[in-house]
Amino acid sequence: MVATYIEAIRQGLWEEMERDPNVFLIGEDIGVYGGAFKVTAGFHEKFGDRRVVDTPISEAAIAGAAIGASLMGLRPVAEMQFADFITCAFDQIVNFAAKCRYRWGAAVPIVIRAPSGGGVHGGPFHSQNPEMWFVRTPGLKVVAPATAYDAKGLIKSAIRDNDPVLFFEHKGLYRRIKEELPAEEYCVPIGKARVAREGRDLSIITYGAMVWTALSAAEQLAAEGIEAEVIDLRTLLPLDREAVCSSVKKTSKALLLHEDTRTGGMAGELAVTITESVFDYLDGPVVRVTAPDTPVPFSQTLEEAFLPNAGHVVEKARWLHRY
Amino acid sequence: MVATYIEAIRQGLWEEMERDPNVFLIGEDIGVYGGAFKVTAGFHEKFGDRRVVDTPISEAAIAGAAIGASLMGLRPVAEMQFADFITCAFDQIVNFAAKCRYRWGAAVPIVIRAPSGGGVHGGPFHSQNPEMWFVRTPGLKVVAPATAYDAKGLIKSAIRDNDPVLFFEHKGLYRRIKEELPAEEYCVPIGKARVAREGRDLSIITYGAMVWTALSAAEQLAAEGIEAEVIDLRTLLPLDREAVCSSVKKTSKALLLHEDTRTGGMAGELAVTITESVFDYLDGPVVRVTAPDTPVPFSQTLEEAFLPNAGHVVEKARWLHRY
Amino acid sequence: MSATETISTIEGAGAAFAHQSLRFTLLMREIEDRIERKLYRQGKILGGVYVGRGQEAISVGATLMAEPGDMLYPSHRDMAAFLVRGVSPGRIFAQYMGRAAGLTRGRDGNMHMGDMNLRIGAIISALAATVPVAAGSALAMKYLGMPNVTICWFGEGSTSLGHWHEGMNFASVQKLPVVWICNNNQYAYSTPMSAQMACVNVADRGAAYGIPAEIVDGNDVFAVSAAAKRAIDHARAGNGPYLLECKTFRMTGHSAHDNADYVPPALFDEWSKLDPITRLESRMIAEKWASREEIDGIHAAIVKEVDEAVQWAENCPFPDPATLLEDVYESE
Amino acid sequence: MSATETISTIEGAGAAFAHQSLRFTLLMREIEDRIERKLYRQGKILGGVYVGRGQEAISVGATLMAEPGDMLYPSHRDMAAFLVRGVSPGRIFAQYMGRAAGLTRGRDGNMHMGDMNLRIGAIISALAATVPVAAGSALAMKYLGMPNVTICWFGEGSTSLGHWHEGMNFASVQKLPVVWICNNNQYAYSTPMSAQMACVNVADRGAAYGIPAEIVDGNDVFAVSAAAKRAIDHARAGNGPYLLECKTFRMTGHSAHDNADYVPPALFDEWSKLDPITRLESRMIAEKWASREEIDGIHAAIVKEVDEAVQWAENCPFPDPATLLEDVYESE
Ligand SMILES: Cc1ncc(C[n+]2csc(CCOP(=O)(O)OP(=O)(O)O)c2C)c(N)n1
Ligand SMILES: Cc1ncc(C[n+]2csc(CCOP(=O)(O)OP(=O)(O)O)c2C)c(N)n1
Ligand SMILES: [Mg+2]
Ligand SMILES: [Mg+2]
Repeated sequence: MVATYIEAIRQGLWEEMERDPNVFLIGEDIGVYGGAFKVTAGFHEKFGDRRVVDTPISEAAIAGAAIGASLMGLRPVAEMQFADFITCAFDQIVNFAAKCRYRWGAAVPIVIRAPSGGGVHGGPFHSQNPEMWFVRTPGLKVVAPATAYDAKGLIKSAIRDNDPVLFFEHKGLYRRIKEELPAEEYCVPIGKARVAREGRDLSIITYGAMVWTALSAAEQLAAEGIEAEVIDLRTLLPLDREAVCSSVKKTSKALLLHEDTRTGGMAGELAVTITESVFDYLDGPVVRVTAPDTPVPFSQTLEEAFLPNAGHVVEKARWLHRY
Repeated sequence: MVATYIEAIRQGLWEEMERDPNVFLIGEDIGVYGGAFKVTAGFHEKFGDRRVVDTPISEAAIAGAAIGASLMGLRPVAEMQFADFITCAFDQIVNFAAKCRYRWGAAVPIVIRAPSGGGVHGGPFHSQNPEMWFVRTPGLKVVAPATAYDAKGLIKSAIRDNDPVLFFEHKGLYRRIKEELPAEEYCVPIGKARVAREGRDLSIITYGAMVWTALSAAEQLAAEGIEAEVIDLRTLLPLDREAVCSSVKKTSKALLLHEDTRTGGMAGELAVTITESVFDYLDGPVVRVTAPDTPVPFSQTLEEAFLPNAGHVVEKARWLHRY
Repeated sequence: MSATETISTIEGAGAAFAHQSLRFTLLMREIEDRIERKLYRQGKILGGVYVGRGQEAISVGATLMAEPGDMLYPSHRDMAAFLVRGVSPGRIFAQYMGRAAGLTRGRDGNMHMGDMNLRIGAIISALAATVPVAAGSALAMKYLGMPNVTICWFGEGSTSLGHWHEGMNFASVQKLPVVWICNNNQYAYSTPMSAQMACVNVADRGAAYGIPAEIVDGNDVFAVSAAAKRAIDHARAGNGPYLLECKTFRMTGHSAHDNADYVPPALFDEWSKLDPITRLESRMIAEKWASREEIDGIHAAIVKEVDEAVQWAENCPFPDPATLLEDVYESE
Repeated sequence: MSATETISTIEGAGAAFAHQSLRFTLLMREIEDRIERKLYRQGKILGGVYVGRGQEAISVGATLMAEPGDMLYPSHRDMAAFLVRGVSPGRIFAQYMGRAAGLTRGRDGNMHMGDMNLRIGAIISALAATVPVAAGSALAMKYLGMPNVTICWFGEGSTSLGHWHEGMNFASVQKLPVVWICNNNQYAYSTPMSAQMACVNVADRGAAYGIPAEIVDGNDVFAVSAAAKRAIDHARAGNGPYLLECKTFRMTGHSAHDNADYVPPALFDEWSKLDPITRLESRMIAEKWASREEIDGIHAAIVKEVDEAVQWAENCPFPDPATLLEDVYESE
């Protein structure tokens, strides 16, 4: 059946709740209302108050309660209404959840779902890409699917994972993309990147909504005879360094792309990974296309200028190809 | 007069409080007690309750109150008892303070002092280096002095700055280093790196306590005929990309060093800056020496293995020099 | 310190006050109706729309009691605070339409706006984050010896947040001149009071901070203004914070895309009888402060004013993309 | 719901309980004295040292009332929770000395320890962060139909944190089986109660959450255990959370390097007369549950036990640096 990105997440959650009675959902307005984006619409009807826990507006309590429940063996899936509000639960996530196993051997198998990303005129607080606050925190896993297939397969893996997983679902993709999903059950492993498009001339390494931007740039480039390989990281932590390096080994050129702002973004970690490991294969500078270093602006003219687009990628790729 | 790093910070705070009646201090146990590290010892006696505000244990309220007071024209200097607790004030800093000017033109001239860093057997919650949570947040400035001279000059600049500044003071340096400070008043500009040691063979780019590690490694390397240049970033945001690139242009080799954990650390931003801008000058891979991706362990044997030391730097530098 | 008595006095009453209140409650109602029911549906509004229909008396009644030097931190349902302080309807429409003439020049949307020249602080989305910030502004007033107070509004749902608690506690320990106003509209998005807290009134929380707390009829602009005056006087006199819980009801969905089907329809019926504008008008007529005709005339004038404001805003340009990178930091 | 009466009953009393209480209060006192006054000064302890001298009755009295399946989240001054659950003194010394045999294998220090097999959760440094976590464990108990409760301790200073508020509120709204115990030792580092909150008792905050709250004499192990029993029964019966404020005093500085010169000396004098161990012993002698000689024998045995434990811990190896990278994530 054809499913949108949001429907794929719903399916993944639903299947896991049916499979494992210890899986439950916790968050604001996720019950009768079905969540701000309706990801959990229908879950309360099916699974009831016990397994779909509506909370007060208390992100720290949501994350903390998820941690405490997970210590007792449950598998909570917490929803942040918008990824931006994860800052209110920050201490619980980066200090409590991330460090339990290392400190005292306690597993914290929680998932925190966070609708992130821009392009929806959400402004500075409904559009952020907060992944790097977590990628730099050992003990967490960070997942950011680009496709419906991966969204479903990764939410299922995240729920089964025995460590805390941040699941950044791009709200701009929710209803924008769809694809045929397998009828049979499947999971997508955490920590494995995917070659979204093969190419020999340069590697565009990206994740989330920018995978689509990269693919559309690659189409345009192909028309000019430039074959770009597109790597969809899928998981940001642990990073699939091997996939990154093996693509760069092949193409000798790396263009790093993210919707997140520039300084301190994922491009840095990718660049240092590449220069450390496959420097000798490089046939040109490692470059990046990113949003600029500003808050995410609200108005369409500004947000359009803010978000990286296929044109930017094509231009940079051409330059890199000529290099 | 010779001053330790901690004394230098005290002096800077004291001078600014004497200079500008709108500067005040806010934090936990900073009044009569003088602060957990005694940075503000004697301030309450001199400046009184009004200008040295002892708070309940409420990091979010400390940061929030600083913001609100700064909107009215004051210049608050907030203390986090340990940098690790800044996670409790996270939303206020990254969402409120960082975005006010961009959104509605309101200046938020606050300083948040945060004693960070390890080497003191502080364990997972009294040793962290939280700078990257902020370096990736446009709207903030992030400062991390390595010397007593810079600590004093930068805290003064931070207080005079009209934007929010995170001031990471390395607690391991507080009483470990001292130097003669000028008798006359001075500031150190935010956003300017410093060549801590000149060299022609490779650039070691670092900041905070690791500047001393780099310098001691450079001594050892010099004995072997390898002349390392040491760049002390001093400010992490805005990053002095020019200083970084001009050193690498000269030496053609870059070794990035930080006490912070590896993935998502400052080395990434430095690496991508270098490959983007001066790739053609590079004569070897950009490499990094960092702490590994774990929480900061408590016990001495583990923490010693965790922290980067001069030996690690020397070894990597030799390898890079031979490259 | 009483957390239980409902107060409805005629303090602050009088024809002039009533006329002012009518103007601003009507103006807010008309602007928000236009935004939610027309412009939003026409696709002319960017982002989410949250209105304060039925709650207008709270921002009007309290702001009218404040001095111009008092600092305001309105919530997302307190538009009248801006109107009373003189922000033109046109600029508010421009704000909602993402135009350069909006208070945030297109950088942020809807009620996320402020202007330090008018002493109004802009909320961020994270609820209750302004509570410690408001405490800080009040601290500055005390520090600087200003004869002013800070007023900070929030919904009942926002009291669940840690920021709220920390700010309330800090302000009270420091005895800061701040007035806390809870718009208790009984829902937080889809969440009713009973799923938000296990106490009956938000005012029951005052004692936890040693803060005097009052329950106020939030749909009666006279009751609100009288209570606000007491609270402001208390704070201005150096007695520390004061908490007003204004009972009201959210007469819409949470936002323009929410049909509120989780709210029992009877509640809307019940509360529509308590509409603050209708009540104000009846009182004005009963007190002979205005005739029905006069009031109709005021309505018509406001419709016209809002028509013109919409038109003005629609003609405003969008922000120039070349400004994208400006003002992240102070420019040299 | 009463937030004001002080309770000191003899429920839970009896010779066996008294003997147990004596053992664990004494053992905690002796271990902590050894750590703070001897090993720390000898440089054998790593990191900071925070002790519960004078507060032992609280962790002892409450933990003795709990079932083995009940989940405990002790604060940094509740060492006896570990002792009652069977953690050996030797492993606690190893923990403080950063040895591999410590509960956290040298990865964390002092009271930052836990063991899910014993149903004890490890605090993180950030105060009150365990409050929402404890609520989550209680949620799991309800979810799984377990006949258990969660007990969570915190200092009065920790109630200022947002996490505390969010956890209290959430647990109460969800009617979770959790007992909150405040060790009100009247100081938070250098900060006295009066600069921490503007209410008189922490128990005054119960009403803000609709949680029954009691003030307890925290230096009377009988009072603590009786109140803990009531609270646990209440929670176990499905009536939701219960808050106990145990009034006590911190008979040391905040940590081993703090001489507490900001505390008026008279307070130490006053409270030393209320020492929980002395009071317990007097009661035991008065009730003829033990003779002075017997008690002296117990003291001597504990000193010996602790001597041996210190020796054992000192002989334990430090963690192998080769293990540094292990257990950040689950290994395959
Ligand atoms: C920290 C945080 N969590 C969630 C949200 C999403 N959200 C926006 S408004 C709202 C409901 C607010 O309820 P209340 O405080 O009662 O104010 P009301 O909207 O009823 O006026 C929610 C949950 C948010 N803005 N901030
Ligand atoms: C969030 C946070 N801020 C500051 C600290 C530093 N700190 C450690 S213990 C303490 C005092 C705690 O007081 P209280 O809660 O009363 O417990 P007590 O130590 O008195 O038992 C402080 C401020 C901390 N651990 N966490
Ligand atoms: Mg509400
Ligand atoms: Mg205390």
